[in-house]
Amino acid sequence: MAELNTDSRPDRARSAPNNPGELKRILEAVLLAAPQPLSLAELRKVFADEIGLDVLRVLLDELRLEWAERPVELLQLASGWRFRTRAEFLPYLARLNPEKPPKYSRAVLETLAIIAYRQPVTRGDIEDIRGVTVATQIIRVLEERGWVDIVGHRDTPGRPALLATTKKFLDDLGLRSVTELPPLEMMNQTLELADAQ
Amino acid sequence: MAELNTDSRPDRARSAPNNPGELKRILEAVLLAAPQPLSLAELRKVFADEIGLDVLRVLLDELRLEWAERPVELLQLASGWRFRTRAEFLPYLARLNPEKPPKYSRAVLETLAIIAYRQPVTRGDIEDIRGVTVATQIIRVLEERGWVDIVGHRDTPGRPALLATTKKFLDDLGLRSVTELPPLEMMNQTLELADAQ
Amino acid sequence: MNDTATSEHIAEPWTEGAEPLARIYGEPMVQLPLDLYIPPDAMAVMLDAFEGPLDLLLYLIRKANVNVLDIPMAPLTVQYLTYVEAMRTHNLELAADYLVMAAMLIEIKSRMLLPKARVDDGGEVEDPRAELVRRLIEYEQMKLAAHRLDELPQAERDFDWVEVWVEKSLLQRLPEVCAADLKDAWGSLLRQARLHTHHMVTREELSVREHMGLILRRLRDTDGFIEFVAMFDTTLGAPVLVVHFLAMLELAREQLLEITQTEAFAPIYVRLANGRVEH
Repeated sequence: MAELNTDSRPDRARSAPNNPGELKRILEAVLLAAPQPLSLAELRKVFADEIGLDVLRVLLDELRLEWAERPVELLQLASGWRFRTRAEFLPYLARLNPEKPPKYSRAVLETLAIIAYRQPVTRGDIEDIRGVTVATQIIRVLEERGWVDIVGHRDTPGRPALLATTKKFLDDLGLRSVTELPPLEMMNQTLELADAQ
Repeated sequence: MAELNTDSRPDRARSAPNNPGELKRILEAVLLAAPQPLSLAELRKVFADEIGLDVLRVLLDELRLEWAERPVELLQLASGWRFRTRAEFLPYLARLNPEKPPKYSRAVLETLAIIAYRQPVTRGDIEDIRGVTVATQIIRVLEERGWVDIVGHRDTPGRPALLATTKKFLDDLGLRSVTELPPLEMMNQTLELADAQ
Repeated sequence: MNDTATSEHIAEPWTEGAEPLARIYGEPMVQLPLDLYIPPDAMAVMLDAFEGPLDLLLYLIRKANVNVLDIPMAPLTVQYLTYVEAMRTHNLELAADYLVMAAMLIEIKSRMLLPKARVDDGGEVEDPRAELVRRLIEYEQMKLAAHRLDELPQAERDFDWVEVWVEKSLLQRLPEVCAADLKDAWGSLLRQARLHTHHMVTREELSVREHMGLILRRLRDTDGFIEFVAMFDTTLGAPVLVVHFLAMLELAREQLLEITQTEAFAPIYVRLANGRVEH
């Protein structure tokens, strides 16, 4: 066990190394150990704000490429950068963890899609689109996963809560923004009145 | 809803690949994502017990060597194998979660002040000024920090050690010389003024 | 599936007489498309599969392979009501949502039987089905979107996050001290002990004290005699030399140094008192 000498105190800031290789090693260590995605601002803090955003972006891109052929990949997500295992390794990981991942019902998925694509929406909006009552349980499942939260209230009678998707939702789906959601199917919305009776 | 990930489901058991490179990649993914050390038995489970313990040990040793120069290291612990962030990178990680820095007790600070302003001094001198016994622990804290050392012995009975501050003490406090410590006569006036009020 | 069963289900009040069920692209339609028919026995299973009336309607429309933009209202309504009726006879809990939709379908269908009303301003008449079509399209769009979302790699289901262990105890965080802290500590000492003037340390004394430390450290590291003149670095200038010399005298006075000279004008040597250092 390496004894740390006092020179490695973070407080008495060590300067960021000048060498890009060493900077990347530090980024790698920090990103591999982080329990959540790290934003560019947080990553700059790692270097006591001594490196520029442009340099940081270049280093992160290089790092991503360096890991491109490895079993874990570095991704840029909504709330920052994080390493994750490639999907092909999940079957092996799953053998260690027999707990089944959450598999959502169609009701949950449709509700999630409406919140994601039409946000912010009230429960009433969701019910209008789905044509059925939305069980409280469905919203709660999404809230408990941290994918959906209340972002405000609509200024109508009853002041219904407005729901929107969270950064965690985007992170967990490997997306940087809602604009990266799969595009909606374009459907012909014009009604042909000619044949209408 | 269509079964989207049938290929990556653990149930659809895949055999362990024959190629050692691929086996190592799987081990790497599993160990990087594991939230706790993995025993050899668990690691064999990853391959549906299709590889032998001897093969597994060889692969793990190779993996450890491959990671030897990287910012995280593969360790064999009592409870199994685990990746760990190297100690040298912890200061950078610590910047992300700044905890309140620990503080020295008043006893330590006063002792340090006496050594700094009155050096070289014996423990007896310090006790005279503070009016209390100086615990060995207090001196040791300062010595271990590399801020204080013994520069000689006073030629009196018991030949008590003479303590002085070090170059490291000056460096860590951002001083070029002890003469850059706040002058005391000014402070005495301030104190007198303060006391007079 | 047979004609008898089919005719049972289409023999409903709103298909009475020779009226065609509907006109499909101008063609009169008197029989329900077979594809629209699902045996009632399969009902319980089927209903579980539907997410609500819109989902059921979409299914019926897609199954019949008719254009969602030109829904044959009559057969669709018949079929839908058949389902709702079947739900009742099977004692299934009949969701209000399904009944609301049934009412809406009947209303649309009846409005379509009425002659087209001319709008005063000469604008187009809204198709009674417009709202239903809009809702069906929007719902179908979301249904597809839900499917697409579910296809995206999902944390825990398709991948795990990497979180390498960090042994925090390896990081020894040491307290920070700044010069002001020492001043404060000294200040509190003064307050407590009511130090007298002889304990006061001036700036000049302090630099003498620093040099005392330097001299002791140098002698300690040498572990023997050093020639007196070698103790002085003349490049540092007169003030430093003086302070250094004062420090030397102070150390001698405190008997920390041993200064020796064998005879007049011989070299002077300095060493730690006792000539030995205990590390």
